[in-house]
Amino acid sequence: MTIKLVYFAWLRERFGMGEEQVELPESVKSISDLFDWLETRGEEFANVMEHRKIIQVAIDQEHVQDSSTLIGDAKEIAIFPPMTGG
Amino acid sequence: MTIKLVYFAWLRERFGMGEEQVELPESVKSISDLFDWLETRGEEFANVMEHRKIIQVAIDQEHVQDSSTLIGDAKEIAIFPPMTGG
Amino acid sequence: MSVKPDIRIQAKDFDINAEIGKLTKGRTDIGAVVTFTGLCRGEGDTLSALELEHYPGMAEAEITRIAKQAVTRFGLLGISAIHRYGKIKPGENIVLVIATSPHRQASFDGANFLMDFLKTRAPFWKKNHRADGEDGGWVDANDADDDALSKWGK
Amino acid sequence: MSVKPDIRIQAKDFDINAEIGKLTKGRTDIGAVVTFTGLCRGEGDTLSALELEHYPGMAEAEITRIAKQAVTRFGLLGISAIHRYGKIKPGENIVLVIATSPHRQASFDGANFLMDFLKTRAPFWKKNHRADGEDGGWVDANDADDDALSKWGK
Repeated sequence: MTIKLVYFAWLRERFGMGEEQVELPESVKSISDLFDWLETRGEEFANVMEHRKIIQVAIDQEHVQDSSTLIGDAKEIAIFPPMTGG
Repeated sequence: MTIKLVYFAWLRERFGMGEEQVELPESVKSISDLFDWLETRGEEFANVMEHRKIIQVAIDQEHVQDSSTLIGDAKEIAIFPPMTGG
Repeated sequence: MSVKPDIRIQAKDFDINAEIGKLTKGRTDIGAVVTFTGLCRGEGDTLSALELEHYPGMAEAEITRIAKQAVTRFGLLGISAIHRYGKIKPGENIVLVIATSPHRQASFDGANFLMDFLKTRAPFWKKNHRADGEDGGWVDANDADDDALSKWGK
Repeated sequence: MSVKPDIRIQAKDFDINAEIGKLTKGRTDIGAVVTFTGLCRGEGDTLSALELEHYPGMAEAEITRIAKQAVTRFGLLGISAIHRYGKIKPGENIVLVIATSPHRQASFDGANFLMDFLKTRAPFWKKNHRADGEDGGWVDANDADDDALSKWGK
């Protein structure tokens, strides 16, 4: 499955990109699976995924609280640090 | 003792004046005494003083909560209905 | 630096941008500005105007006293209030309160506190002018306004 | 009449008078307008600017969702919010929230509620640009902001 991943703030800086199209393996069903898979993509990804407890996720621009949430046929998944607006 | 009495809102309208200089009898020591004395000044005053429980007082422009408060050497006493600003 | 409340009682309208500017201009320590504007409501077109009477001198003094309490209690960096008097039509401004502080809750609380006390402690009285020409009488004090004070404790 | 939140994410500054006017013009049912303006603080001159990054599309959608909750919960007659992005210098505006209602507490609560949720739920991130040229890093989330949500219950 091809999906768009979007990164913000220091995740964007660490990954050196704001977004990418990726081909997810069949085995990636949930957000937690996605994090496991990202971890395997190189040192920077592994380093960032050490912070997975604080990293937040939006599927198709809606917040997701639970990392067991299934990705389904989402088109866009954003991962980012805690928000600091206002 | 000569003192300035000031009236607002419907008290002002009922009394037909916004202020007056009055000569208070020696016996008028407290706000409560003042109300008793005002009552004797005619029908309109007596009618208004029936509402003395809700009528508020400021001595020299400071709120007074307790009708036993002494007038002392005050220059100006205002009496008025509950405030409705803002 | 002590904070001096800027309190004015006036017949004319106010300019909110200009009033905010007076409190914030040239400063970089303010993180939060809260303004409250009270307007005259038309009460379903039954009201043609409110007439506001006040006690000159005491009105300024009393609002200043309450504003100083707000500064101390919430740690405000600035506070101002303008209360109009005279005839005010539906849709027009009656009162403006502005509070500034480093962080947002103090500004919200400061403006809210000043309004709650101003409603019941500042010597202003409102008379209704009805659209049908009948005597609208003086506005009664509102129990809800007295109740609103209770959230600030003793 | 259903209330439609007016939510904008923009680089340019906003005009508070004009934004209040959009909500109040021609109406006589509004008795209370509360505005909240969040400004960039200089942190004792150590900061040269904040840089605000946002998630386009989701930022508008998320603030709109929260604003609709505020309308229903507090019975607002109108609500608007403008959040800036890009580089913002100390003393400049970051965010504006306006709530209107018949009586004052609803406007205070509506603006306060929207700000509390916006702080922790709207996809914005702030980076510090330090005055001395060193890397100021990304602003950490503030526990006090999470705590502030608790006053609104579940």
